[in-house]
Amino acid sequence: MVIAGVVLILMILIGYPLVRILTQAFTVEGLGTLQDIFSSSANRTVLVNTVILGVLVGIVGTAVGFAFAYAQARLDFRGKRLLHLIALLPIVSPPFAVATAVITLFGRSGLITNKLLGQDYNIYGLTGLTLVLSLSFFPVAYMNLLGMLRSLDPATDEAALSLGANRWKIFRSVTIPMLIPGFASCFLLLFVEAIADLANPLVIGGDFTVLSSRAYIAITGEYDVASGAAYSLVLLVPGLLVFLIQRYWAERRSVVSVTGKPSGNITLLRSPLGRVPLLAAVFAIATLIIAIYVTVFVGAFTAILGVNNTFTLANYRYVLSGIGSDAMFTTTILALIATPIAGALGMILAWLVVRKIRRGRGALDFLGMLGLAVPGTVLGIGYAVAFNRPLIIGNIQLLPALAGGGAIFGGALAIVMVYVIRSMPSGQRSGIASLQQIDPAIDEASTSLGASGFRTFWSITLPLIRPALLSGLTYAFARAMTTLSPIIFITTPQTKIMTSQILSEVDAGRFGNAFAYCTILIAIVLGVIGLMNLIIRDRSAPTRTS
Amino acid sequence: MATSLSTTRETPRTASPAGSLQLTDLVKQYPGSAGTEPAVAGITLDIRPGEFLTLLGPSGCGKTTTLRMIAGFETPSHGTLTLDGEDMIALTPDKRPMAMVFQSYALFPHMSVFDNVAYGLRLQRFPRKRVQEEVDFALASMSLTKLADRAPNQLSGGQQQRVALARAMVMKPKVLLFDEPLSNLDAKLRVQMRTEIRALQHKLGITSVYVTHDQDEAMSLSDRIVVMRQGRIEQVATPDTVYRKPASVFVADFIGRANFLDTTIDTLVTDGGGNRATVRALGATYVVPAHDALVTGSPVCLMVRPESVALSPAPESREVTGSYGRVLKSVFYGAWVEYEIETVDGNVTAVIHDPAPGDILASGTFVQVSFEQDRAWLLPADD
Amino acid sequence: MATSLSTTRETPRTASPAGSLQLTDLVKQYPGSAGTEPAVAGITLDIRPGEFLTLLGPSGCGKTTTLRMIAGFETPSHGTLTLDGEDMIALTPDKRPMAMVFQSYALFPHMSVFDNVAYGLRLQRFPRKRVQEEVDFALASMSLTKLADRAPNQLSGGQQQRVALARAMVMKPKVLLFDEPLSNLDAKLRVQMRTEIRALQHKLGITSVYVTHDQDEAMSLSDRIVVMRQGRIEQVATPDTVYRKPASVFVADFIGRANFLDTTIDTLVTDGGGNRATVRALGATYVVPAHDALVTGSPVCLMVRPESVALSPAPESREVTGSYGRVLKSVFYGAWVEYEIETVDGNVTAVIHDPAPGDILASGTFVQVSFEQDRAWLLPADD
Amino acid sequence: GCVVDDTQQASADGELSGSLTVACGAMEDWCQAMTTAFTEKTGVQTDFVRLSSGETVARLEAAKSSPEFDVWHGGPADGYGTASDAGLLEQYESPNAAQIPAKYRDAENFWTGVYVGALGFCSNQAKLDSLGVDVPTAWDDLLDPKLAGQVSTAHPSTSGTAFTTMWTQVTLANGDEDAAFDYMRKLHNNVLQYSKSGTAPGQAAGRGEAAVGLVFTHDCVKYKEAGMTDLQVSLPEEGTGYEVGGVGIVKGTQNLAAAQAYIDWSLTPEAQDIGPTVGSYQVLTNPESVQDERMIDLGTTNLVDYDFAAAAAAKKELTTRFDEEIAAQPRE
Ligand SMILES: Nc1ncnc2c1ncn2[C@@H]1O[C@H](COP(=O)(O)OP(=O)(O)OP(=O)(O)O)[C@@H](O)[C@H]1O
Ligand SMILES: Nc1ncnc2c1ncn2[C@@H]1O[C@H](COP(=O)(O)OP(=O)(O)OP(=O)(O)O)[C@@H](O)[C@H]1O
Ligand SMILES: [Mg+2]
Ligand SMILES: [Mg+2]
Repeated sequence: MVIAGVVLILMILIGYPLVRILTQAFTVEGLGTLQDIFSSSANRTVLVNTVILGVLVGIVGTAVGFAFAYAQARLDFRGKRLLHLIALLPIVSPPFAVATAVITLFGRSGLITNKLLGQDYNIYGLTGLTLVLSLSFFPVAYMNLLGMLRSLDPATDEAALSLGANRWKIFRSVTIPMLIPGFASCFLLLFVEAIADLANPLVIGGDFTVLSSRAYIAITGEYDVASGAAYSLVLLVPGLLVFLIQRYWAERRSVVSVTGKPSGNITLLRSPLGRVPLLAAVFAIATLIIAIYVTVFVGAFTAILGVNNTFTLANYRYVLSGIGSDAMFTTTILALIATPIAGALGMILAWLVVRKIRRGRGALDFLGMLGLAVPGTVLGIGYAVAFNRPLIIGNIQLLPALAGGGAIFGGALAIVMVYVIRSMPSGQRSGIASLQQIDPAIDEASTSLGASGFRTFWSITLPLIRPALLSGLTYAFARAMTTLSPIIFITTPQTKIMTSQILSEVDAGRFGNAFAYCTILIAIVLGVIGLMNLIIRDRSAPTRTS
Repeated sequence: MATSLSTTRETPRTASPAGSLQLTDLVKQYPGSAGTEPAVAGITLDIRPGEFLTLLGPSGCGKTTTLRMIAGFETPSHGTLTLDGEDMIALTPDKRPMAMVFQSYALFPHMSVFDNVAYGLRLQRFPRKRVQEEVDFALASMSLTKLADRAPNQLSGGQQQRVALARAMVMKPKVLLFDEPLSNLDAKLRVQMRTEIRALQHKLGITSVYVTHDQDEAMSLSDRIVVMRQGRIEQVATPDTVYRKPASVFVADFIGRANFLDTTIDTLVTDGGGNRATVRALGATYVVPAHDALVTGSPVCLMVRPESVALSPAPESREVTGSYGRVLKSVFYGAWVEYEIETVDGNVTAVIHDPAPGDILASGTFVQVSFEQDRAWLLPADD
Repeated sequence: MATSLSTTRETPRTASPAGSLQLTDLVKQYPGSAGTEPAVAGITLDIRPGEFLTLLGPSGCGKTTTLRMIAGFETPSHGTLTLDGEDMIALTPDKRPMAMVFQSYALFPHMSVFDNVAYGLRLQRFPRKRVQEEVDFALASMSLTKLADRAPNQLSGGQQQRVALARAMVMKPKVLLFDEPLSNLDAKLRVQMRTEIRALQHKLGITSVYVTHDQDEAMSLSDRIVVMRQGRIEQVATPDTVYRKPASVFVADFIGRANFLDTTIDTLVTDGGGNRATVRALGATYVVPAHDALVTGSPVCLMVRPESVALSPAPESREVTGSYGRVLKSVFYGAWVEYEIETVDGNVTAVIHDPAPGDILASGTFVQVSFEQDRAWLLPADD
Repeated sequence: GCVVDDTQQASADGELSGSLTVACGAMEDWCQAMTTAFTEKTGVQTDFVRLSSGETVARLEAAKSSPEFDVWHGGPADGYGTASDAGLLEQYESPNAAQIPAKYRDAENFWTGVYVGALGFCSNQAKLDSLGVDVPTAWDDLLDPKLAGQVSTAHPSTSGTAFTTMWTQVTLANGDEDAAFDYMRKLHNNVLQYSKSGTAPGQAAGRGEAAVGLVFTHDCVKYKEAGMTDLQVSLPEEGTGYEVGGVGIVKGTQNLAAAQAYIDWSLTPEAQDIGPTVGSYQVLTNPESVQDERMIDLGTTNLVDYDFAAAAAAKKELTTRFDEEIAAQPRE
């Protein structure tokens, strides 16, 4: 029952629209493009660029995430808590904000590169993209690796120590190898996020074209939806590959034994030889993050930061009145509706994948992840194609029109659906990870006391995976609020969305307004996350098994 | 109260009399292990109402699998399972009037002790007052009253175990299932909890199926013991019979410790109390009780428990011949000494209880070795 | 070979003779627990080269903390620690010539069995051939040769434990430290591994400090036992002394089982072998060995081990008076029967070994209760 | 409500009713001002969604059978061309269309021009000063070696603006594509990078990332107004290309009468004069509308004879060739 329900929901949310759009890849134009991708050198370059970018962001983001996680888990220093918050800050990165701030700071006439250092540095292209994407996505790696580092049995370190290994040797021969599955899964997650991203390649990509921006161009610049679909289909290949490898690693993850009886506690790294370089690196990156967000903040109080630095409140006045406040309100409401649905769906999906089904769990898991792996542009058009009309089979109307101005709720439903499907996968992943740590006997105990499957999930499982739920919700909300590319194709006059307002402000060159929107967006997200933390507080500090 | 009870939606699963459980030719072949031996390869058992039955056997012999089939967490590949004549296999675990106590306790970490115990009753939609009463009673009988508001992680191992017990027992199920509930406790606590479980089960008279691989536990708790090996039953009998008259060398070896001496039957007599056979062992002739399946002249195994071995002084510097043996090793355990003795029939272990302080024999000492013939047992040699 | 050895960068930590370890007034107060009792509250011990010393005590008494201070994982708040006269406290754990075996084994999950065992030797930059030889030898002596290429998660618990042992022993450290290395194993395996550890330690003669809360384990393994309680030492003595002549009621109770009868000393005689006192108990007068610290007239505790209690038939339907008692409960354990007997001095536990099949006394039976006076022990009453 | 109701009709008596949804291809403020003005004038509730041409075509295509828009207003005419080829637009000859010069109208009346934007040079005066270069006034001025890495333009296959640049070269070379590519190849050496969006070069110049951006002049004025005060607009004397912003009716609209009224209105000076008041300085197509000083003067501007149909037909081939022969080549 539950399984059928979830599969049906997923089919509606992602399966149906994707099929509708991807079949276009098999029309004449689409097939032509598919052929082109492998035969024309320009298109091959795009494919290679995409893979290069994915790999680079995967490596850099994972490395940065690991540096932060290692410092957090194994070092003792002042400002640890603050560093944790800074590392989580980029979870809220509105489209354009980070990229534009980076250009303002490090562009050819950037405040730092040019005004401060006198360099004529070209940030556009692969360098800038890697920087921006790594900074935007590393918090995912950070959270995952921090969790893994903390769950490693300290006794393993101590065993190595007692056999005469020094800290550096332990790091190299014990810590790193044991985390390899974690590195792999972070790398792959970042890889998918990086290659599916659109806004950043548009702003800071320069000449460097990747598949997602190519698909966008095909649709919006060449009026060729079929080719866009074809590019996206190709984009799914690395995504799928990534997923398969990830599953392969996940199976082997059992290597990291989270023993029930950890002995002793982690010995913190004290030697300055290790501490100093690591802390220096971590703080440098933290400073960079701060600089970027401060730029956004300060930018909101100037006409165009870096060009015209006069202080002004006009931006906020503009943003908070009329269209601006409408968009703010609508976006927040829709995101607030989508977040719990995404969170719950993610948890239920995780539960099904880990606990309920044996056969086909991989397929279900993948279906859930698709929302992240498909470029937003294609997803958006898929929604437009699939949901602009009522779904009528025979004479029975199965679904009313969900998207577009003529749809119910002015098309807001489709936007909520897109928010859900795009922000669910993160919760799904953290749910799966944390469920795997909980002894299945706890579920069985509940069943044996007479609770039905759903009852068990509701009153036992869900409270136990509260931290995962919380991080899933946090990420879901942040992502919903910052989603842009699929939204473009389903906004209606009734649903003004902040991100598309930001886009039009950037287009109009009114960077002050764009930044003002971004700061407000960041403030809303942080505020809601804070509230969520208060509401869903860990009351009983549950232990994993009892 | 009576009216409020009748408003509960399902038939309450609690307050049932003890059930009688029939397992007929139960088989479990795990998916993906086709071709290999099934985990449980045909178990037929008739468990009487109120009986305390223990499944005992080495790791991997299928105890947990059997128990989980009874509970409904695994579906049998073959065979039937009935409770008081009613088919159980069609029911999902939450519909079976059984409760299980898990090896890992499986307490709900986010609920207080009280809520843990009340969980099942609340699912039954018992009125609030009734829940309070039943839980209070269960907690009191487990000496947990003072801990009612604690979270499980604020309890010691033994206390957690008692909460797990209370949570299952408060349901007054027809059948209680235990999967190695004591194996996570330390020795001292294990013994204490054992006594408590036995007392409670006696008091409530609930049919119980208990899984363990600890022989002491099985011996002290059970009405009957089922000794399992590779998915099959080797013997079902009372603790006394299993210890004294094991059905096979495997059982003899698994339950307690035993010396096995190879020998052959000279003569075999059957009287009212069972077979008796004349055999030669340790340089002497003994008349010992024998297994039913034996016939004269067949190669047999003579089982002698270490505590039935008697040692008496022997003249110094003898050889190991006839009934004379040499002490190879002695270990003092406080209440007893354990000797390893070289004899003509191989090494023999002897346990001498409550040794006098100066009496412990040094390695190399020669002794005369004999045993009480009524306490020995003749078995078919293992294949 | 000799030349290649001299190229190693650090002094090899292996192949050292057994070390002698001095703990002087070691104290550990965990940070954040100021104001409360320290976890270890002043331990002074002199551990002899090649000795097998066991730290025994209830949960939370500070055993692990003491061991971890020796290993260097915790810094003592106070006190000194020397190995063969050399101060250890200044050295980090990797510089101390010790190796530790962990309760959770702490095998490196990403390395094969061979690589796990070779890890320490490779850190010493032993030549490849030497590593191969040493590891092969260590694996062979633990019967692990065939498993050399397996990953740790492909091994059974007992095998993992042996790898952990091999990994520590191959270092030939001056001191081996064990933290409840057997507590994760099941009963049968635990006994088997115990024997292996003892044999190996004997063969290599490495000074060993072993932490456990299993009395049997401590008794069968140790040269001396340190009984700890709340961070302090209660008694340090051989297993025999700890069992027969415990220094306190706490030790008597913790090591094995004991009946304690309240009484007072009538007369007290000191001869060469120690004190002897005349006391009344169970309706009779006994002359029993007594603790040094006792004086005439002081309230004392008479310890009688259950296996020293003797039961003899009593006329039917008597009352519980004088030396007569009534059986409250009997439990059959195969090799022995355990009785709970009501007496004038309270309930007494008696263990009768190797009972004849028909001999087990039913509850309610009256018996005459006595004990062997040489096996009893008189102790100061606990405060 | 499972009953599909399609009875909504405009009342026949000329009195307008119902509502309109506009797909608006210009700037947010412009769209807002236009629709508000129309609502005020006619009482027809008019809303808009701001979309680029490509997005509009994609959405119209996706919702062909039950269109969510009634009118498409603003955005370059090539998008309208694509849409009418795909059968997404409704033919309508507005009575007011006669006022609009024929070259700014579709021959088949699928769309009509509402504004014209000319391609120009958007230079950063400060940057030029530091490089010692004068404001460019001819296409060849852009080839000055001093401007190496200082010219910003978009990629022709991603941006209509950049494609206009390219087709302008073809037109200036009298249809000789090789000659046009010759110019583009030389320009390539001075190009910083080919951005994705057509307006980005203006921003790059405004920020000083580049000295000259190739954009429509009204975009440059817009950025200057937004605060990039160093910007300077100039036009190539050889002649320049231009875009026409269109308006058209979406096929299948539920409110044809109101949509037609909207088209009629959008072609009046009254409607077109709203543009400059909200920061849009395209040249207006109705000759009677007011000429703002920040608009370029079509009278003095040398516009090439831009053949939109030929441009659209050659687009695929030219952009592919550009991709391979120019964009992928290293710079000298
Ligand atoms: N889910 C499973 N899939 C495949 N084989 C399984 C599964 N669970 C158990 N087995 C196999 O079935 C056999 C019986 O397992 P079971 O858990 O019943 O043993 P057990 O007697 O409870 O052992 P233990 O004392 O170690 O708990 C074992 O060989 C085991 O490897
Ligand atoms: N890191 C710590 N911080 C504070 N207190 C601690 C810490 N580790 C142990 N303790 C406390 O110190 C005391 C001694 O702990 P220790 O681990 O040495 O006990 P143990 O004798 O090994 O017990 P067990 O048999 O349960 O392992 C306990 O009261 C414990 O709660
Ligand atoms: Mg089991
Ligand atoms: Mg400990």
